[in-house]
This record gives sequence, structure tokens and C-alpha cells, in this order.
Amino acid sequence: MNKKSKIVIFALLSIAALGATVFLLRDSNIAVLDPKGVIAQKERDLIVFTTLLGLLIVVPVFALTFGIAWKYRESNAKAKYTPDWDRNILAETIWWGIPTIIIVVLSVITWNSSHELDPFKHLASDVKPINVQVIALESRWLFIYPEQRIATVNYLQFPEKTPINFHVTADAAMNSFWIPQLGGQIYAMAGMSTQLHLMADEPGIFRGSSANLSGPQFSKMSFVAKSSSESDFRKWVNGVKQSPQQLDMNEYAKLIKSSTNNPVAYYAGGEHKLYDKVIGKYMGPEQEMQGMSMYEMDHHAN
Amino acid sequence: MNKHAPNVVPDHGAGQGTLKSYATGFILSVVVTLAAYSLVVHHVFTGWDLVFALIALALVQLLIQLIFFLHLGNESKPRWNLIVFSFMMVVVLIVAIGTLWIMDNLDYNHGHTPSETDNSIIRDELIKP
Amino acid sequence: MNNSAKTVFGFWVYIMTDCVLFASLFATFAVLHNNTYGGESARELFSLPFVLAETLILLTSSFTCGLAMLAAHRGDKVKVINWFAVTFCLGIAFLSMEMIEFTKLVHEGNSWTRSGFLTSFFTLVGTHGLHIATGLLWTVVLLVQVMRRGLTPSTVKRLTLLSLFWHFLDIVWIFIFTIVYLMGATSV
Amino acid sequence: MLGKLGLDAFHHDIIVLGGVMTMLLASLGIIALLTYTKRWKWLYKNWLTSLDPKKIGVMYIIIGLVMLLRGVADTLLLRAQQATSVGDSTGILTSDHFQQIFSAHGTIMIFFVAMGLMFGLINLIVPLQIGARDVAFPFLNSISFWLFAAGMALVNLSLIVGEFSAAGWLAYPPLSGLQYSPGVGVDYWIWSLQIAGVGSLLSGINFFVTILKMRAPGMTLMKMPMFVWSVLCSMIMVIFAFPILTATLAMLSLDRTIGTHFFTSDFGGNPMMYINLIWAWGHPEVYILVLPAFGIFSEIVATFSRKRLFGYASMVWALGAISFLSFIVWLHHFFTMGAGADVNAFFGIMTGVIAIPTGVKIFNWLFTMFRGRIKFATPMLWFLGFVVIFTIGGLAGVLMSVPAIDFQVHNSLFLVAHFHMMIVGGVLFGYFAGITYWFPKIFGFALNERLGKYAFWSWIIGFTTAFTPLYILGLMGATRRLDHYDKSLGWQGLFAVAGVGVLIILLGIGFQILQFVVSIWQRNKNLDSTGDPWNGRTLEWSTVSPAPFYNFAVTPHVTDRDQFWADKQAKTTAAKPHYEDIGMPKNTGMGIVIAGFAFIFGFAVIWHIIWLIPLALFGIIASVIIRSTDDETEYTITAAELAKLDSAHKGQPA
Repeated sequence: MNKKSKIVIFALLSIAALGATVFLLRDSNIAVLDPKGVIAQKERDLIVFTTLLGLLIVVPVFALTFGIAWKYRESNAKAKYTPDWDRNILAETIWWGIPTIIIVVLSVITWNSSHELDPFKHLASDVKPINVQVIALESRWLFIYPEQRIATVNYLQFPEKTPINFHVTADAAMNSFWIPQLGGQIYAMAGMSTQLHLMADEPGIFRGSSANLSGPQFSKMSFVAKSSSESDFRKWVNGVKQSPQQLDMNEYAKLIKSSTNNPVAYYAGGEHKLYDKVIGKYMGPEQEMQGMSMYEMDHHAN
Repeated sequence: MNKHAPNVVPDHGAGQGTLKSYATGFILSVVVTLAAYSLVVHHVFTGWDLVFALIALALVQLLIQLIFFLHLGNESKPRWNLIVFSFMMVVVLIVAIGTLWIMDNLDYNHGHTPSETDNSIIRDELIKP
Repeated sequence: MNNSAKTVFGFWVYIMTDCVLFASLFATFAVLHNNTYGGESARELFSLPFVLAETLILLTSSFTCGLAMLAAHRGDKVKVINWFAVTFCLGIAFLSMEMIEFTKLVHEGNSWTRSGFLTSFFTLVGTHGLHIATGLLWTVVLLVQVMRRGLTPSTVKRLTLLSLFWHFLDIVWIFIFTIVYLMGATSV
Repeated sequence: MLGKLGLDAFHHDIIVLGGVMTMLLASLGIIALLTYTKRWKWLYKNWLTSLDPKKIGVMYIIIGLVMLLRGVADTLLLRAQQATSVGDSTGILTSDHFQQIFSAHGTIMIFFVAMGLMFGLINLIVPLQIGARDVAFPFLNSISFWLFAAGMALVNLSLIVGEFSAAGWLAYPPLSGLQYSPGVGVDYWIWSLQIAGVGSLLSGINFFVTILKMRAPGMTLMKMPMFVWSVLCSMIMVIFAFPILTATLAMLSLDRTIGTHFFTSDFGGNPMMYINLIWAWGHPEVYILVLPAFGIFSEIVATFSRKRLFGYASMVWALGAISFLSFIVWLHHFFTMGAGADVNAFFGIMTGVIAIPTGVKIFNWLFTMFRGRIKFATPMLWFLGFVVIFTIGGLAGVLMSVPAIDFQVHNSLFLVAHFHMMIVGGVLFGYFAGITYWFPKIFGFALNERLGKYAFWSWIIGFTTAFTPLYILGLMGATRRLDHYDKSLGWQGLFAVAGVGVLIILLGIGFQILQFVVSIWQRNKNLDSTGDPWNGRTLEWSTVSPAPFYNFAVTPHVTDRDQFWADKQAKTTAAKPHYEDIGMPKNTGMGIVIAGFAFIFGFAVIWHIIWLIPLALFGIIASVIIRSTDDETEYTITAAELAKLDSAHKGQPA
């Protein structure tokens, strides 16, 4: 096989690989690059911008690598050969300098975006945010709506264009709460409460899951997150309120038992300080919950 | 076996002390220890002042022991012992301070319940959620 | 480069690694020291005069160890044995006091299973104690060697290593004394 | 009597049984072969008890390559599961078994493949490159190796007796705590790493001292070959990072055995502290692995371009900067744990900064090639493959250094693709290149070039096929470590492609095995009679091949960075060598004994065999004391003997 046919075969293979990739991706959803919420949108833009910034280095490196490798191949006797040339202040300054400039730009972006997209930061909006308390259990997600006094398992619904304040904890090993089309993830840890603030720009059904290995049921830790109109959301809440099941401590005790079968479930009312109590379980004897729950706070405020 | 007079003993690279250096080191370290102890029992300082005073005394003590007992900086050149020690101190400080910074930050953010978290944010940053 | 200098330098580097190990334990203690889980805190648990006595004993042992090394460099075998024997006894005294403190805590129901704070306390102080115990065993082995072989270059080299180790443990203890006990007595 | 160890520890499903059988049959085969050829004594006397770093290095590399086979076999199972376990189908593995396999894969690949190959190459080459006869502490070196071997034995024993950890390669608590992982799996993980880790730490000290104190006369720090520099930086990181691992593993082990509360969720423990500590070690660890690979590439690029390494001082500074920065970026592994924006941004920026010195190294390599005479031998191909893959992986890394981006790709397959590009493309390719490059120096004949090139092309095509889909899958929301997913997600095709990639990599490994077999078979064709098969530049090529056990009959004197190249250019005829008596360490089996007791100790703690623990501990201490009282650890080769040996080596017919 001569050199030319090798190159042709390699090119054909590459084209075939590219074609196969396009074919496999023809109707799939690249969630991170197809954002449906303001946070995910900004994160996507960051990904695109940073990639382009990086390509400023990567493309010249590739060009230089192959250009130099080809030109100074052993068989090319015409090329210059300077066996002892081993330093050039100007050249070295350039390749210390240019990456440094790029990284300085990146640092500014990093600093600003870390603050702007801090998961703990409340989203600016005229609409009153909705609160959701998230508890990762051993094989499923429990969502508590303290104001609406309902709770759901593995199903999350919220109105579009409304900021959602998630408080996230776990009554299991560590999980990570992630809805890619709405925005980045945050860890869910027992005895601790992390926060995530997201907002959907349009109605839609999104996939959420746990991103951190949490035990044998890890792969089953996915849920449906549905964004709907405000009125649909209210209808849905009223529907859930008709649920015969109440999430009291007994029901919760049943829920936390690991299970391989995780149907969606709905609860109306029940233990309203459940989230605080679940965290309090890990906090020791003297830490009886002194703080008020979100629910109570809102009522005091009214 | 008396042939091992001082100059026959192989050079270990590390410096060697004298009776004077050991005695000075011992007396100084006892003094510093007692000083730290009395700061605490006599409540000379309180709170963070006391903590910083104690850390300062511990560092003085560290220097005393390094110089008088371990003869650091006294070894033959190049002073690899001192260089490695400095590297170690840098790493230890990075790991210790980094850890405390990170863990403190996490604890602050993970205030145990929604209400506590929000309260602390209101308190510390004078903002409304 | 003679062999002996290489060994002493290598041992010094090992001590540096041990410092990083202790730093990890100190950092863990610093993070966990308020997590008493409803139990008693350092202020209520520890007796400062008792710990001061431990500290002075260890400081003295570091001094006697230095005196032993001076004798070793002079080639004075008897003094080496005597001073290391004193160092050994002080070390035993220190270790016994630590054992007494531990036993008392465990009997009062404040063992390492009680809280994150006590876990990190027992581990940090216990690791130091374990090092002391190792040092004591090493002292015995070297004393036997010195008695049987005298002060040869290789026994003197080993005594040098031991003395470095012993001084290093003294330094670690200073930080335990300061951070665990003295700062524990404050309310920060 | 036997703690938790009972008959049910030997209960396995069919796939594990297959693995067990393969392992047992392979071991039996080796034992039979050794017995049949009456090689036991030879093995023990010439290899197992040897303190010659070259022999220890070869043993490291053999273990590393064998473990590579196991690690890749694991991958095959993982991808097979992920390509089949869709919708109603549950695939070929249970989720517990699947999780054990990826935990074992990560553990083995990092600790026993990458670390094994790294210490192997360091052992082989560092003493030769600095013109030394040995390492600073030959016996300690043997202990290090055998502790490494004991750790490796424990990981593999878990396949037969009991189970392995299912908590991922870094075993985050509380999942790795007693509550969620009551079995012995995590204990196997802890103790295999703890034992191997102590070995690595001792090796780190050993080579640090070796490089600082045993260089040939005239070799100042700035005249050291770049590989030695990279190893020096790597060993500094070992020295300062591995104690953190030791402490962290010890604390996790105490949590699991005596009921402490370091990392429990309740009783005032703090699992986040574990994650913090393990990455304070873990991040330097990846640089520990990659720096020597950088060093190898520096040697290879200069040699095969027949040109001095460009920007030597820059290279050294870049190494130093990378080493330092690697200690202040560890939080980027857990941006998503919820630290404040200031903390995240600081560690994100520091991570980005590492790209600068890394980029500088790449440019310096490219300008070493510039105006050179490049020969595309296999090691050079690995280098070019490395540049391509490492640069793409590095770009993904820069992306993830921005916390806000990391939130979207953390723990996804995007991350998996990134770090495989760094560790396979950077570390493994580097070590493959190094093995090919230095093989003739150790064995006296070169590896077959044609099969080496086949292996390279299979690897690089397979690797791209295996990991490009993972970037896309990650962006689709596929998290790592999934053993099952819904059909509607449309992920199956990409997982299948990734699986095909693994098969192509396997083909590459097949070529590598064939390469070894054919090269040994036809060794007379590729004999290295000059000691300098590649027109090399540094001291290791100045001695004969295979390098004799004393490395250099006469200690070389150094005046130039590329001493051997300079000698060749000057064409000075060597003066008649002046031989002196040299001391060499005697062989000893004590390393095996001590590591053996460490192995028993680990096993006893894992299975709670209480009475055995103090016995094993006593064994370790007693062995150390016995060895320490032995003053007769060296023997002397007289100048006359040395002269005879040397002329015999040089006079060997070509």
C-alpha cells in the first residue's frame, strides 16, 4: 500500500465516521446546547465563547504540529537544519505571552460568570418566585412545595418565566441535582441544605437526574421536570391537592425505604416542616429545629 | 571505640549543636510554653486576640526548636534541608488555609435549613432574599 | 557524597512528609472541633495543668536527647546510654499521662465514637502518641545496638536519625498543645 | 476465628467467575512454566530479591502492563453493559457488579497501571541519566516495589475473595461509609491503596534524594536531562501530596472499623472534608503522573529531531509552575458542592493559569522539531498523537475550569472524555513512547517498528472512536457511571460506537503484545550493539546495551546538558578508563517479607480477623529491626573485576 492510498483510506474513514455521527445524532436532543432557561442559556453561551477562545490556541498548535512535522521530516534534505539552535527570547516570550493574555481574558470571564451564575444567587424577576424543597432519597427524588402544601415524587412541575428557588438536601448518600436544559447542578447532601435557582423560559418537558453516584439505585434517579403556563400549574396544584395521600412522618418512613420501582406519586398536605426535620435528623440532639420553615415564614410575613 | 572524636564522625549534612545551643533552646522553649499557658489561664487576652497571640507564640516556639534543636539553616550548602522544609511549609499552609477557607465557605452556604440560610444571608449581607 | 549524609537527608525528607500528614489531621481537627454533637467541648473536657506537665516533660526529653547526641559526637558511649535512658523514661512518662487522659475520657463516655470533635481529637493526639511509642521502641533497639557494638559510624548515624525524629515530635506536640488544648480553652 | 470471612465470600456470578478462572488459569500457567523450566531459583535470585533498579523497574512495568489488560477488559464489560442496558433490557451486569467494575477500573488504571509504568520507567532510566550506579536507598526501593505489588495483589484478590468497592475510584462518603457500603469492598479499596500508596511515598523520597545527591560530577541542576527534571518535580509532589492520601484513607478506615465520625453525615462528621482532602491529594496526583510523561516526550522529541531541546530554561520553569499550581486548584473537582462564588472563581482562575505553562511546553516541543531532522519512529508517533489528543482534552479542561460551565458538564460523560484524553493521551502515550524508546537500553534489542506503528494507529483510531461520542453524550445530559437509561434518550447508538472504539483499542493492545513476542523471537534482527540505537543525546546511551548492573564502569563527568551528544560531536577518543572499586548492594528478600506482612495486615483488617492484625504488625516491625541491625548490606567489586566485566561487555560480538 503506498502513501497516497493510505491517505485516501484515512480520509474516507474520517468522512465515514463523521457521517455516522451525524446519522446517530439526527434526532437526538443535545440538552446542554439546547437550553430552555435563562441560566442554561448563559451557560451555553459561555461554553461557546470559551471554546472559541481556546481554539485561538488549538488551531495554531495543530497547524504548527503538522506543518513542522511535514516540513522537517528526515527525508526532506532541502529543509534547514540547525542542530544547536535551542533558544530564542522573542519566540519564548510570544508563547508565554499569548496564552497569558488569553487566560487573563478567561479569568475575567471566570470571575464574572462565577458571581453572575452562582447557584445560590436569587434570580432577578418581577414574578414572585416559587419555592421547592428537594430531598434526594435512596432511589428517588422527593419534591416539597411548602407554599402549595403539596409534595411529589420523581415529578416536578413549575410555571414558566417564574424563578424557582430550590433548597436541596439528601436523606441518602450524596447526589447531584441536575436539569441540564434549565441550568447547572448542585450537590444534594445529608444534613446540609444547598440551593439552586433556575427559571424556564417556555413550557416544556425536561429530563432531570442525579449526576453523582449514590448507590445501587443511582441510574434510576431521574425525574421529569415540566414547565407549564401559570394557569396550568395552578390547575395541576389543585389536582394534586385532591390526592388522598398525606406525607406525614409515617408515610415518609415508608418512602425512604430503597426501592427498585419508583412510580410518580403525589401527596397533599402532611408534615409541613418535613424538610427541616430531615436535615435535623443529622444535626444531633441539641439542634431541635429552632428556625421556622419557609412555610411559616411566609405566613408570618403576610 | 574512642576513635570517633567529633571530627571523625561522618558529616551528616545536618548541622550539629553545642551544649550552649541546646541549653538556650531548652530554656527559651520552656519560657515560651509557660507564656502561652499563662495567657490562657490568666485571661490576658480573649477571643481572637488570644488565638492570634497563641499562634504567634507557637510559631516562635517552632523557630526556637528548628534553630536550637534541629540546627536548621546550619547545614552544609546547598541547604537542601532548609529548602525542603520551606517547600513543606508552603504546602502545609496552602492545604491548611485552603481547607479552612473552603470548609468555612461551604458551612456558611449550607446553613442547615432554608430558614437558617436565608436568615444568615439577610444578617450578613443586609439584603432581602 | 557520603552515604551517611544521604541517609540523614532522606530521613529529613521523610519527616517533612510526616509533617504534611499531621497537617491533614490538624486541618481535620480545625474543621471538626466545634462539632460536639451535643456533647462536651474541649473547654469542659481537658485539664490544662495536666497537659502543661505533659508538655514540659516532652520538652525536657527533647533536651536530654540533644545532650545524648552531644555525647555521641564526643564518642562518650556511657553518657549516650545514660542520656537516652533518661529520654526514654521521660517518653514513657509522657505516654502514660496520655494514656491516663484517654482512659479517663473513654470512661466518662467521651470516646472517639461520641462526636466529630472527639474523633478528630483522639486521632490527632493518638497519632502523635503512636509516633512517640515508635520512637521509644526505636530507642530501645538503638540502645541495645550501642551497648553491643559501641559508637560506630552506623550507630551514630542511626542515633542522629532518632534524635531528628524526637525533636520533630516535640514540635508537633507544641502545635497540639497550642491548637487542641490552649485554643480549646478559649471559646473561639 | 476468621472474622467476616466465610464461604459466601467465594460466591460469584458467572461473569466474575469467568474473570476468576482467567486469573487462576494464567497464574497456574505461569507456575507450571516456571516449574517445568526449573526457573524458580533463577526467578528468586535474579529478579525478586534484586535491588538493581533496572530489574525492579522491569517488574513494575510488567505488573503495570498486566494490570492494563485487566483495566481494559473491565472497560469492555462496562461499555457492553451500557450499549445493551436500555429501556426494558437490563444488560449483562447487575448494577452492583457494574459499579464494582468501574470502581476497580479507575483504581487499577491510576494506581497500578499509570503509577506502575511511571515508577518502572523512573527506576530504569533516572540512575542511568544522572550517571549514577544506583538509587539513594536500594533496599527502600525494593520495599516500595513490593508494597506496590502487595496493593496490586489485594485489588485482584477482591475478585476471588469477597467483593470490590462499588463507590467509585475515590470512594466518596457517605456512600463509602459503613451505612451504605457495609461489605468488604471499600475496605479492599482502602487497604490496597494505602499499602501501594505508602510504597509510592517511599519511592518519592528515594528518587528525590537520588536526583539531588547522586548526580554525576559536573551535572548541575540546570544540566540535568529534562526527564530527570520532570521526575524531580513529580517526586516533590509525591512527597507532599501522598501523606494527605495516607491520612485521608486512614480516617475513612477508622470510620469504617472503630466507629469514628470523620466523614459520617451525623454525629458531627463532615463528608465534604473527605472530598476536600482526597482532592488535595488527587489533583497533584494527576500531575505526578503526567510530568514524567512530559519529560519522556522532551527526550524523544530532541532525539528524533536530532536537535537540542528548545527553551530548556522555559521548560524547567514551566515544570516548576505546573507543580506549584497543581497544589492550588483542587477545589475544581467539586465546584458543584456549593462553595461561594469567590472560592469557586479563585480556584477556577488558578486552574486556567495551569494552561499557560502547559502550552509553553507544547510550543517548545514544536520548536524543537522546527529546523530539525525528524525521524518518525514509533516513539515520535506517540508524541504526535499525544499533542493532538492532549490539546483537545486540554481545551475541554479549560472549559471546565470555568465554574459556571462546570456546573453543566460536571460528572457527565464530557468529564469522563476529558480526563481520559489527559490520562491516556498524555500519561499512557508518554509511557508507551518511553518503553519503546528505552527498551533497547534495558534488553539490548529494539522493539519491532512495524508492529509498533500498527499498535499506535489502532490505539489512536480506537481512542478517538471511544471518547468522541462521550463528549456528545455528556452534553446530552448523560452522567457517568450509568448502568441503565431510557431508550427514548437516543444514547444507545453513541454508546455502541464507544464500545467499538474499545474493541479497536483492544486490537492495538493485541499488536503491542505481538510486538513484544515478535521482538523477543527475532531479537537477533534488532540487536543493539552500539548502546546507542537512536543517536541519543544523554548519558544512558553512553553505556553498553543492555546496561550492566553497575550502569557505568567509570563514573562519567558532565560538562554539557546533552553530554553524550557533545562527546559524539567532539569525537574525542576515550582515554583508557581508570577503574575504581565500587560498592553494590547485596540482594535481599526482606522487601518481600515486609510487603508480605503488609499484605497479611491489610487482609486481616479487611476481614476483621482480629488476632492476625497484631501478628502481621509484629512481623513488619521485627523484619524492619532485623534488617536495620544488618551492617553487611553491600559488597565490593574490585577495580580489576570491573575492568574484566567492562571489557567483556564491550567486546561482545555484534
